[in-house]
Amino acid sequence: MSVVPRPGDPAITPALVAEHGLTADEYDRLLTLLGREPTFTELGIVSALWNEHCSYKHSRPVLKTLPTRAPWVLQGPGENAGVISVGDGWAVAFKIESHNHPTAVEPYQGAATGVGGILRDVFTMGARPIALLNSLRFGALDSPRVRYLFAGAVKGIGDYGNCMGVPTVGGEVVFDPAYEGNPLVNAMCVGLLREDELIRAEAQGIGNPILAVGARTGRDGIHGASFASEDLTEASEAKRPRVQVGDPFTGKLLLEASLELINSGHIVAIQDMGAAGLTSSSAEMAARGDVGIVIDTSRVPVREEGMTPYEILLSESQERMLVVAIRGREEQVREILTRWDLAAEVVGEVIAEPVYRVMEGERVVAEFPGSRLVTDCPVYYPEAAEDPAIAGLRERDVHAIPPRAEESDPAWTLARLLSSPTIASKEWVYRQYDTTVGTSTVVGPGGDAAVIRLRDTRKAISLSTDGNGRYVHLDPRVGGRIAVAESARNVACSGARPMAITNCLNFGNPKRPSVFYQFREAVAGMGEACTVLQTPVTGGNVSFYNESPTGAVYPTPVVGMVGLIDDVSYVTPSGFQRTGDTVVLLGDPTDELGGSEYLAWIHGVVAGAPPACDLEAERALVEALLEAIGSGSVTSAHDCSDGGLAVALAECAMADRERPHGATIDLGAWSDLSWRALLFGEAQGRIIVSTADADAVLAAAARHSVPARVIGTVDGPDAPLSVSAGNRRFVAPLSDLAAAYHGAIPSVMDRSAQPPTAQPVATGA
Amino acid sequence: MTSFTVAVRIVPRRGLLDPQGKAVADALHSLDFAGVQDVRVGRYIVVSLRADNAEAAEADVRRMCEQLLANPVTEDFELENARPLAAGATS
Amino acid sequence: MTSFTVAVRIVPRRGLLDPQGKAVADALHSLDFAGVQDVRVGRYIVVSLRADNAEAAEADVRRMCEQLLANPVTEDFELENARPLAAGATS
Amino acid sequence: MKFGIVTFPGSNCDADAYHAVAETLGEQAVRLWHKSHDLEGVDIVVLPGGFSYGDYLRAGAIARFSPIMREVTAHAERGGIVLGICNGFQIACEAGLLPGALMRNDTLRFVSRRVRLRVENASSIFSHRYRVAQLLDIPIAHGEGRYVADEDVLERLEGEGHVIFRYVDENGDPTESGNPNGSARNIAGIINAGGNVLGMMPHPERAVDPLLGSTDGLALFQGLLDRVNA
Ligand SMILES: Nc1ncnc2c1ncn2[C@@H]1O[C@H](COP(=O)(O)OP(=O)(O)O)[C@@H](O)[C@H]1O
Ligand SMILES: [Mg+2]
Repeated sequence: MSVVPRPGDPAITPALVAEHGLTADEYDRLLTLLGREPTFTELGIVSALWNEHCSYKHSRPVLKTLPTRAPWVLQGPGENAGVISVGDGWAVAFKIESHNHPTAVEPYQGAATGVGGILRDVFTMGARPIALLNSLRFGALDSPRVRYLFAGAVKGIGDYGNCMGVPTVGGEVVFDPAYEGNPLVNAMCVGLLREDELIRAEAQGIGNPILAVGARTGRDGIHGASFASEDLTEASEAKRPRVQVGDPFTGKLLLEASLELINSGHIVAIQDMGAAGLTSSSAEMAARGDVGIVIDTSRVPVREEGMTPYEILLSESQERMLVVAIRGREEQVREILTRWDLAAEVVGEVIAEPVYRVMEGERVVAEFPGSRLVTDCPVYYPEAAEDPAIAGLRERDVHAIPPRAEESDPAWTLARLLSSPTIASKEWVYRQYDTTVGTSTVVGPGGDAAVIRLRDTRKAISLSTDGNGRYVHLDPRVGGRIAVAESARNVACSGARPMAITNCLNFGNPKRPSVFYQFREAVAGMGEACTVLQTPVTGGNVSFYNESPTGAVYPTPVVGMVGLIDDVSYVTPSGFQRTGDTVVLLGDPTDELGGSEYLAWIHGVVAGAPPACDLEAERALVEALLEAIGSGSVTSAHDCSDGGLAVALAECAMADRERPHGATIDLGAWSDLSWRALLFGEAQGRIIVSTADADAVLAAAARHSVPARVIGTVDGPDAPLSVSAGNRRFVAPLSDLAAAYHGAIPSVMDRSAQPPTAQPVATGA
Repeated sequence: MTSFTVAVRIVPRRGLLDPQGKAVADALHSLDFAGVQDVRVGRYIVVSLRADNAEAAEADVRRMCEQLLANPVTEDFELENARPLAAGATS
Repeated sequence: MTSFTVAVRIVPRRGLLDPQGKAVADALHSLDFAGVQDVRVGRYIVVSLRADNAEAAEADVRRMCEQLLANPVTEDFELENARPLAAGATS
Repeated sequence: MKFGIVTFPGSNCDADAYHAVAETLGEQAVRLWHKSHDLEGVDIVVLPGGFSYGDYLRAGAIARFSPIMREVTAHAERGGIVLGICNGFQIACEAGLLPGALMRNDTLRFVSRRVRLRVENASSIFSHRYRVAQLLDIPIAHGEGRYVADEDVLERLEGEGHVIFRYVDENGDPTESGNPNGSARNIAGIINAGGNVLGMMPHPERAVDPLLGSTDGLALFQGLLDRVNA
């Protein structure tokens, strides 16, 4: 069939090509692919598919280096979500994704639609979502704009998940000026399915109908800069909203209808119309199934009049799905959707001819040969070089930084660190999330990892998200390793064996060598850690161009870890539980201070080498801890991360707000270390355990050659946290620590409403 | 200085999905209000304030809309004329 | 049958706590709008519908308010006059 | 004993209520679809939590017009038992099964946490397994849970013992700090004049399993069994 330009569409000019983000080389590639000039619609399709977000053109070769296999991995990268087996015929699907740019423009809707999208990625695998997590990065809270973004994003995340009835059970929030103009919002979803119900988004079966399901298509979020064309005048630009609005109620209907559809056996594939909407969902399903496809845009239900094929193909209206049904089952499919008050329209067909064809009624408006339109995109290997300024920062001797006068009392420093919003309690955030719906949340937010039981089994899964952008900034390879190691430690503390990760890689502009260096090194570090810890990567997301006029954000890979607990009786809390228990430290303190929250918050310094990460030691630590937990000798376990040993001890003491426990701690074994490195340094590979049977814990540690030492005892609710090392000693009343820890975020956020003043500039996705 | 009330109508911007309006329209249809074609749901804010005169009151409220009351990304707003506030009518 | 729009203002009943209004008033104060005495936040609903004439459109919308749009325990409502809808203006 | 759990399209605690009744208590339970006109002979109707029809306008406003609610109302008028939890409480108020209304929390934020309740009346069919002044730990999770009613309605509720649960602080007192949403008189749950309809914002169905931290909701369901079986 011949493709002719559609009347009214703009002519293809070099300027128009440039506005679509295609380089001259990429345009040549397109000409070669087509053997002719593209139409406007074709240019739009290619600009969307070859856009970084869909094509991974700068990241793919690097991502390929990550380990992705293990016997328990049922679905690795490449699908809507990864899937691992958890035994007994059950499987867990999970994925993390960014919505940074939309959140910077409109925090409530941006964050909400991020949650909506990740939920759909999980339930299109045939899994019922059972948990959500979110990893957030914002600028410093003293800016009203930051408070507005933070409050809006949290509310958006909460409202969407709450309405869907999926508990939001964990995550992290970090505040740092580096994220001021470009916040990061990464949402993770975890779903449960029977192994034999796993469905893949592969178009199959010549003659099978393709249906658009769910919400109508509007002009939301159509990319492609501002075109100088007849169809796209200023007036139509104004009509085109910059943000997508989420409709969680429709999202919930889609969830139920989709699971019913998958169960019914009437369909062969289903995919969310996410980024680049109908275009990418149809092209990706065609590529995976290696089949041809034809779509007729005139059959797509629209919300607005006069929408062009270009607009319909590229719209990012929310709550829509593309479904490949079995021929002849259209009515049954419609019946299921009608039951949920949703519409389904046949908009295309799987065809034998190897083409990707778009019709508008009788007219062919786009046609690409082959079925690999998505994978045939260009791939780049950008230059990578470390910014010498960062190397300089890393080499700085941070021990030379003189302590502040107030630090002569470490209780002051500790309380001050606990009031850093990054360390302080995030209750203000997670109280806005329904954490208990689904009646499976064994451990909600507040501990090291969330634990969700798997109904009808004795098992549970443990979930955590982690990533420290400051470490990665200072040393990307080490920072990448730590992100994985910390999340493994977190799930292990809850009693779980780390199983697999998903990751969200938030970086700046990859065309800058210093950024690409960070990306390549961080991924390498993550890969090393995943290999040693035997936690393969089952999927993830890359978000580049997270920059604002003040520069790139910290390179921030976020790891979403899934762990498995064989029996719920192993579930372990993070805080002290029993007066009289012995406190054991697994792992050793060091004199490392670099990259610490202590330096950043108390001294305003971001420098030094981040703590070393010995992966074999991390693995042994996890094994030793799990063995001790398995023997029933562990009352609580909490890892040391931001703020170091002193902060971790305070968290253990305060974890149960109503029943706190003081503790008497003796760190005399390390009295040769500087007081502040010992208390606030962030040496890796350490876990604080409380136990009634210290010998059993020490023996388990010894079997795995993990350093372990008794450091004190758990006291009663009115006792303070008192810590000594040799002749140095400090005593901190828990009420002071609790006031700092619990008051920090509410005291800033509850002051007044946050106005949506000046719009920021952000370019990440 | 006199007291005025200025009312503001804030509506979702055209072209943006309005899930609230959609839900209400669907409900009205199922209540047999068959003639309903479209529903948009916005906010109605009544500000009582002291100002020198009606124009000043309106100018103030316009600035409030720009700075706080309306979200420029998703909403349009419209002011109603300022009205002098009957004495003692503030709750 | 012609198309009309009828707008409805729904406001929290006097005497009921309006935490949203209070939060907005506080925020306006902190933005230095010192003259603000009181803020009430309600809903503004615009219904587009077909009806025989303006009176019928208003009567329909009044019934919608009574049945669904406003909660008599907590809210008062007020209709604006029906306006003929410009052709093709429904989104 | 047969429980009927209503599923509106946006219900999301229907499965939790079902598990509490069918698995924890081992009672017969059926799901009742919102478009259905048939209560299938159930003894007890549960209106579960969630966002019935999206609840963008007002929580529960649209749900009350659904076909199943006509049957539920008739059931209540016959003296049949109705338990409205969270969104179910909101729907029951909108439908006129209970007086008053539930408005947006005074904090303007959704609130999800464990709250402490005090049992105010232990003679209703819903609460007779508790003791008066007994303290319960039960989760809440809602954005519109601020109970309001006219002063005379509140007086009547109090005077006639229709307030069943009240939010209290850690000392067991109905103070402001113990009130998570600004409800009038710290009201967390009420019954109707007939004593056969209970509406409550807290989620007893989320407090029936020791693994999840509290079993304080169990006695409510068990209490219903005693009465209906008697
Ligand atoms: N955005 C959030 N959403 C939900 N829970 C959160 C969020 N941020 C932090 N939390 C919870 O607060 C607790 C502390 O978080 P964090 O300090 O990051 O823990 P860790 O250092 O062990 O990774 C965790 O249980 C976490 O799940
Ligand atoms: Mg931790």
